[in-house]
Order: sequence, then structure tokens, then C-alpha cells
Amino acid sequence: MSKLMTLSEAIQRYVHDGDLVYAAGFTHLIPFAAGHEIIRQGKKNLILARATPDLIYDQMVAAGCARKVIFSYMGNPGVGSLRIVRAEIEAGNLEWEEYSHFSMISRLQAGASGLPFMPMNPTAAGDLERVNPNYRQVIDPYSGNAVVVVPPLKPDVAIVHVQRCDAQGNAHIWGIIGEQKEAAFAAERVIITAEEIVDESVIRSDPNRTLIPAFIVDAVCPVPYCAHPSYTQGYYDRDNEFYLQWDEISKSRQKVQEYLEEWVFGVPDRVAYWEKLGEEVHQRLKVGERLSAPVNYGLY
Amino acid sequence: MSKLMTLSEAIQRYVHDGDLVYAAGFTHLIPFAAGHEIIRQGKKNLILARATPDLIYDQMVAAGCARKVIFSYMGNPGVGSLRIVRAEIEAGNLEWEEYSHFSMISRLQAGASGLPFMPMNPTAAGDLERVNPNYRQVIDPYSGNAVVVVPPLKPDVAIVHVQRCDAQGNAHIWGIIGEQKEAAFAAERVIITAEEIVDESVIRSDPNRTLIPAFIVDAVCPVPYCAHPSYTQGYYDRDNEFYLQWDEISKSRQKVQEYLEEWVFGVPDRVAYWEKLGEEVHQRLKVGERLSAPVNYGLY
Amino acid sequence: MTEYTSPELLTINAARLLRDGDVVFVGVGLPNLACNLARRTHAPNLVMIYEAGVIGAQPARLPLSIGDPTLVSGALSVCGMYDIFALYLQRGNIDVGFLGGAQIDRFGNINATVIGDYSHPKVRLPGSGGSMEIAAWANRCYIITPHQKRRFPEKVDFRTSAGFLNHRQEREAAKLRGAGPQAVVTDIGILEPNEEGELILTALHPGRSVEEAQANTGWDLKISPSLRFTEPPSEKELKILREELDPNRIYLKGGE
Amino acid sequence: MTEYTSPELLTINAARLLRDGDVVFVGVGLPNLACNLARRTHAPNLVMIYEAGVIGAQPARLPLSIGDPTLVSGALSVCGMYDIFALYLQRGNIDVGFLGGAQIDRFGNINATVIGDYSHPKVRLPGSGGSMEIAAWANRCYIITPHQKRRFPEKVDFRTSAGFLNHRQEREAAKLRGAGPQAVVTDIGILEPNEEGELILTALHPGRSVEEAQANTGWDLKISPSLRFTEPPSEKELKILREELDPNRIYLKGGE
Repeated sequence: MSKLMTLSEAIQRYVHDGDLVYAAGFTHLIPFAAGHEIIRQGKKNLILARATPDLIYDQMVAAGCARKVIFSYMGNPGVGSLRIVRAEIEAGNLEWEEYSHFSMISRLQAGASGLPFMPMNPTAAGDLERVNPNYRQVIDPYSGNAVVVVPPLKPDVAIVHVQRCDAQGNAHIWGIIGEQKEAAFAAERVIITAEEIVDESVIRSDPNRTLIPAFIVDAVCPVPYCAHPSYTQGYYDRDNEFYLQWDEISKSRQKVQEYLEEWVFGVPDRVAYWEKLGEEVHQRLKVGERLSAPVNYGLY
Repeated sequence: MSKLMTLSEAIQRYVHDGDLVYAAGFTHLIPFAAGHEIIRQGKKNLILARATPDLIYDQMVAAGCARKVIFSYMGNPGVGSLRIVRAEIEAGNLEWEEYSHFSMISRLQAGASGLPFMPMNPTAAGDLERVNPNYRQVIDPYSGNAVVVVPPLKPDVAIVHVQRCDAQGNAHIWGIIGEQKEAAFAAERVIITAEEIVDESVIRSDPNRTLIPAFIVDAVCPVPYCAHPSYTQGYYDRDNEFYLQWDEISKSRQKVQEYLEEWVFGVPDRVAYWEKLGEEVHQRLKVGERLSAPVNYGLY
Repeated sequence: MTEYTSPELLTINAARLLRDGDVVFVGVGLPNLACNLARRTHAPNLVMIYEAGVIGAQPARLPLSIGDPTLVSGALSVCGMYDIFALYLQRGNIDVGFLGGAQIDRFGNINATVIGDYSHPKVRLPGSGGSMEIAAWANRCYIITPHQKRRFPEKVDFRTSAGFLNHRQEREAAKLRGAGPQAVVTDIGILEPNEEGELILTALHPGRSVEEAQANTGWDLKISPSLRFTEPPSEKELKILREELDPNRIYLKGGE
Repeated sequence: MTEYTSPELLTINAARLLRDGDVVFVGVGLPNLACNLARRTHAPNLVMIYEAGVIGAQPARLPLSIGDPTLVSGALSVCGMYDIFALYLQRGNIDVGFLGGAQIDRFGNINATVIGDYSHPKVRLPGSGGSMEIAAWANRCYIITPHQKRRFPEKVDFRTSAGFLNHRQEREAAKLRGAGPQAVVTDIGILEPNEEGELILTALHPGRSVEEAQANTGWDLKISPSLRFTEPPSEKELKILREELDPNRIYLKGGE
């Protein structure tokens, strides 16, 4: 059963005001196009969860879509601060809930596994556990020692960008795979954006590469270049220049508004956005071919 | 640093009398050659752990290598009973410790993750938890409900068969991947047997396929056809006929001894074993080619 | 009326219990055949998942074991054992599980572990495998078994996996994810749990009798007030089973 | 004596702390350069692991972020984030972690979260990322930081990750897997924990003084009885850094 639809349709159907949204990706495969579409559709009061909020959450917060962020590292990766989220937190305008990387990912792992909590070894740092009551302790019944636990994170909707999938949503992902699989299994609804929609036979040629099975997927959206300024391994490069530029843009609220006007509200979709970026950017982000050695599954 | 050595050398160095051994594999990639070498070297008092003991543990128990088995399903897969292990248990000659599949795998997952336990949702069946004191309960601090926990399983040595790896032990595995990764990370020592030793560049062409990194590996043994009568996806078929034959052989202890004399003690290594199987078997187990579609990692 | 074997009868009736779109945890043997039959008849969108970690298999031959390589080549996805139990089963993604065992008792509890005392077993059986979890966490469970008195004791010697324990309320109090066994398909008829969670006779296959069912059950088998007869296997069902799914009669030969 | 910048000095001294065969959890920036320098000098068998899940990277260019695609193409292995933290770090497979933060206190505790009150932050910092776990579970931790009084308070405003807490015994009582911070490399010298877990001055870089170190530390900095001077950066070290590792001076330019 095909679940193909436009990204606009998928956001309309599956992202509701007030939802807890997890747009997955650790630096890689961040679904910027979906964030922009959420902004265009004026979604409100979202809870935005991500280990690493990255620029996409800075932009969504700037656009007034969010009432809260959940994160473990709030920075512009490799550059510095995430200025909008930071300023809104400092100004008391934005709720936040904070973890370390492993506790954030353990929450997703618990959500994906249907467990009421995940245990972690103690870190003894203490302060984060003190300010966030979601951290609890249980006693290890074997040693009598304390173990730290976190509750499951179950997003209302996960948005996962992938290199290729079939029309049903069986998705091949490679490169940095961060928390994509866990986010999809933890969530109630799953939107897949893909660089390429491929025939089922391509997926079936390499089942070990399929991290997300179709039956947990609600929408499949063909969105080439969805991840820019983040990247898709093997398809285009990370636009490090834009990450540096955003550091400048985000110093001024007016410039941020201008950016949103021009690059989000000013384009109908990702096709237009990519065209608008222009030939120089296209060339700069182009990548050459480095293919995997094939494996033989065998005819049985 | 190359860790290449013969299987005989690896077993001599890394498997000691009394060790807890985990020869991994769920039907697929079962390292029969390693089991046979353990028998040839007359190892004693081993604790043999595996979710599914399969014929390899039947043979090692028959040869007197083991004092205990740890398992979750003790059968000849698709055929019926595992006669030797079963008879030794019924006769009171063999200790055993028993789990369900998920609790067995959760033990490995805890061992691999460095956790003091893994939680599981309750199953309410009760009797297995009653007879095995390793099952405990903790209270979920969020709901107040009981959760079942199992302690880590940390084998002294894990033996993992793979399709291909480099001389350091970086290993590509595909097809049914069962608990191979978890067993390797949980164990103190890791022996890799491989159908093929390939150049590092083959491994580096597809890093997402590498389930086991070299730095946790102690020995790398090139052992083509290591898994027979189990199979290696893409290299040869499962010898279902032998699984049926073993059901007959294992009805008689004399026949089992004759089998061990001829096929284990009667051959020096796997090369000789495979030759002895003969052309008809080679032909029967041959598989045709069905290659994965390549993926592009990109030149960056 | 067409002739059919007992395994054919069991398989066809099990297939009919499946719904289109169900995600099924499949074993080898009759459940595998039942799922494939359902896909070719009323449930084309059935999703088949093997406990070995294989999703959407397209086997070119009948697998002997649950880990057969023919299940992998051309499958949609393959994952590890921890993931298949955690992300699929425990997470609540499995609609239907098939179970079997040496003993099934009045409340649908199953013994696949041992006959006699656990520490000094008279007959040592293979053990739980995944059935402890499947029985607890799959939304619905089905059991396929020959109808014999020794297989249907009042109480199992060892409770490997949970039916309704001693009463439906007891299972509900345990807050398990799944709803428990929904039907036991035998060669005489079909047993289903009543409001108390006790298995009662709800259907007879053509030509079989209440007396036969009661004589082959180890407890005082109650009869549903709305007892029905099952539809006999159709020409179409038998044709698919015999010509497409098990042409070599590996699982479907009679005389068990 | 050759001229060198402060980042070069920090990087070279950090590199020297690494041992051949160490498995290192690497960040971008100076730790990345330090590891690559060590591999090219005394530690050819160093295993570099990035928290993004990349093992054995062979980057063809200097990565801006920890998730750069150049780390992935040609790496030995890539795994998910849960695995990198659980199977690698928590399991005890990581020998060395590098840490940084806005504040490091007398007992090596680090603040990367907030200046001022947590609920009403004066300056909101990026937060823990992986540092809470790295500080606890890596066998040894190293900190690279400029030596400034505001970065070295007596007590951190917020304890993002554990050094020795209030005393080495307190860390030991917490039964953490790792041994805690082993050295803080600054542009003035090197601090190391004493028997109490308090950071004391154990080495000065050429041309720097005890007084300078004490004046730039927010607590009463003790001096090791065996205080030494570090070897100045060698021609070879500087050449590798400048010509091979960061030819465009992205991280090594001075004036910080």
C-alpha cells in the first residue's frame, strides 16, 4: 500500500498543534524541509525534542511554533551557541527539559522498546538529576547499588529523513544513523522524507540495510535535498558555510525574520528552495561517488 | 595489527577449561568448526551458553566438554529434540540454567552495555522465574508496577562466525544477525572465524556493515565452511539433511561416538572436514548469486 | 465433499482467523502455511515477521527452520534478536502470535518446558523460546494443536507461557500488553475463552461431535450456547495449500 | 627556540598524554588534532572513536562538526548513538575521553550547562551532550582549556560532569567506572589531581611561572613538590600539525 504524499500533506495530516515532535538526526539527515513546512503551516505549541536541536529548532522557535524544547546538547554544531533557543530560554519565554546524550537516547530506546524505563550506570554528577525530576533511581537487586533510570520518550510524531525507501516506507539508511531507528519505533506516527523513492526490489536486495519497516510508517514524502544545510551521506555535502552564516544571522531577530520570509515563507516547497540556492551552492555541495562493495545474499 | 591465526591456535590460547563459552548464532553462522576444535582439544567443564544450543552443543556435551548449559530453546531447529543435551539433563548428569529468548538476549544486552541488569515487561507466566533465581523484580519508580530484570551475561569467550573481516578483526555480517554483536561486546575475549579475510579497504567501503570492531577482537581465524551444517548467507546453504540425520544418529550413543571419531577426531581441521564431505554435498549446498544494490557513501 | 487431512483442516481454520493488515509473528510449519494461505485469500496485506529477525520474507521454498536463508534473501528487512523482541514484540507492534506446546490447560496456559518435576524432569521439552513473551505481548494469540486428552490437562505441569492464569481477571491484574489466547484450533473444533478466560468449545468441524471433543479434553469442557460448525475447507483453499504452498506435502501429509 | 601559538602548545601537550593502543573518544577541534598528532608520532595504534558513532575514521579534510560526512566515508565502522554510548562507553571500552566546559573547579568537576541559577540562567550554555557519561565512564579524562580565572572557580555553578566531586574518596564511593580527570592541559602548564583529588600544578610550559598560574586560578592553587617544565614543542610536532593536520590554520591560529 503506497503512502506517497507531498510533505505539505503529511505535515497537515500528521503534525498537530501541541504535538511532541522528534525530527531525528545526529548532524546527519536532519529534515530541514519538514521544519520549514511546519513553520509555513503555522503549527503552534509544539514540544520539540532532539538530542541536538541544531539550526532547525532555532528556526522553529524563532517562528513561534514551539512552547518547549527537550534536548541534551543545544548548540550550533562545530560553531557555537544556538542563539535563538538560548535567548528564549534566558528570557523565560521557552520551557525546556534537559538530559545528557545517553539519557536522552535511553529515553528513546525505552520508548522504542515498550519499556517503562531504561537503566544507566551512575555518573555521580548529580545536578542534572536534581533539576530534572524525570531522572529517578532504582536499586539494582543483584548488588544493592543505585542505578539511574529515565522514562520512555514517546513522540506524537517522528520525522525521519532517509536516503532511499520504497513507496510503502521500507527505508535504507547509511552513514551516521544516530537515533533514527529509535525515534521511529518510539513515536506514535512516523513521517519519512526520502532523497529517492526506489522500487521495492532495491530494498529487498539488501534487507539488513532497512532500519525502518513500512508497517510503522504513516507517510512517505519524496523530498530531494530535504536535509540542507545538513547533509545526506552520498547525496550532498554539509553546508558548513551556512552553519557559520546562521551564527551571524541569528544575532539579530530582524535578520532571522528576513531569513524566514525569504527562505521559508518565500518558497512554496523544497524544490523551489533548492533552485533558489543556485548553481554555486549546488556545485559546492556536490559529492563524488564512493560505492560500497556489494555483498551476496545468495539465491535460496 | 594482524590477529590472524589458525583456529587451533585461537582455541588453545583463548578457550580455557571451565570457561563460559558463547558460540553465537541464531540458526545462521553457527561456528561448528570451533566446536569441533574444542572437542579435539579435549576442553573440560565448560559452561556452554546459547539462546538455541543447536547440534553444536549436543556434540560438545556428547564429547564430555561441558558441565552446564545455559539456553532458552533447546531443540534441533525444525526437526525436534536435542537428544544428547536432553538425555543428560534427564539423567541428572548436566547442570542447566534456562531463560526465555528475550530474557536470554536481554542478559547479553546487559553484558554488552555494561549494565547491572536489563528490565523487561512482565509476562506473568511465573514458573521460569520461580525456578531460576537469576530472575528478579524491581519496581518501576514511575508507575509503581513490577518489572522483571535479568543480570548481565558476560561470557569468558565469544566465538563469532562472520562472512568477511580484515586481518585486524573488523567484521561484516549480513543475513540473520541474531545476537552476534551483543555476544562479542559482552564477552571478555572474542574469537572471530571468517569465510573470507578481505582487505581493510573492503571493510572501509561499507562501515555501516561492520557489526564488530577490531579492537574488541582477540583472534581472527580464516575458516571457510566453518558453519556447516549450519550456513553462511551468500556462501552456502543450510544442510537440512544433516539436521535430519543427526536426529537419527543421536538416538544412539554409539553412533554419536562413531560420528565424533569420524568427523571430529578423524579430521585435523575444517579443510579436511569439508573435503571429506565430498562433491555431492558441495554441489547440494552451493548457492547462486544475489547481490545487494550498492550504496554511495560519497567522496568527502 | 472433498477429502482433506487433519493438518490441512487445522491450517485452513487458522488462516481464517487472521485479518487483513495483521502483523503476525510466524513460526515454521503450520502457522507459516496458515499465514501464506491467508495472504493469498482474504488477507493480502498480512505482514509476516519471523522471530529470527526477518520482516516481509519472500521465501522461494518451504523453510525447514525458522532461520532458513530463503527467508532472508529478498526480505524487506532483517534485524537482530534484541530488536525483534524489543522494538517489535514488546513495543506492541505485533497483532498475532502463534503458540504451541506439549500441554494447554483450561485457562489457555501453555507448557513447553517439562513433564513432571522441573528439577528432576520425566520428559525435558525444548523450553520457552520466545513463547513466554509472545503469549504476554502479542495482541492476540492462536494455538494450533491436535485434540488429545494428554495435551489438554486441567492444569499444566509447568506454566511456560501465560494464558488467563487462573481466571481472566488474574491476567488483567497482571497488566500484560496482549489480550491472551483467542482461539485454540484443533482437529475436532475450536476452543475459545469465555468471560472467565476458560476455554470452551465454540465450533466443531464438519462431522465431529461434542462428545468427541469432551472425551479428548482433560477438564470438563463446556459448550458454547452458540456452538457452530466450521465451513469445510474449500476447493480453493485446498488447491492453494497443495499446489502452491506445500506441493511436496512436507507439513500437510496426514496421519499425525 | 621555535615560535608557536597557544593552541599548538595545548594540542602538542595533550597529544603526549595519549598512549599507544588507547581507545579515545574524540571531539572536534583540538582533541581531534591531538589524537591525529599522537598517531603520527608515538601512538600509531591509537583507536579514534567519534561520539556520532564513527570508529576508525580516515577524514580527507578537517571536520567542522563531529558529524561530518568525511568522518564516515572510509571509516571502519559506523553504529547508532545508543550503541556508541552503551557498547563502547558504558561497557568500559573507552580508555580516554576529552572534556571541556565553561568552568572547571578545584576537584575537576565541570560546568557546561549554565552560569548563574539553573531556572533563571544568566548565561545558558549548550549543556552536557555526552560529557556527563564520558567523565564518569572513560578510564581516563583529559581537559584542554585556556588558563583563566573565570574558567577555574573554586566551585562550579552547575556540576554537569563529575571530577572528584568534593574529594577523591567521594568519587570512589560512587563506584564510577572511570578514574576521573587525569590532567588539565592549559596554556600555562598542566594541573593534575593529588591524592585528595584536588587539581594541583604539576608542570609549567617553558617561560611560564608559578605566580602566573596561581594568579589565573580561582582557588589557592597548590604546587607539586615535583613540579617540572614541559618539553617545548618539537620541530617535528609543529611540522606535522602545521603541514599535515591543519594547513589552513582553522584551529591552530593564535590569539585566543
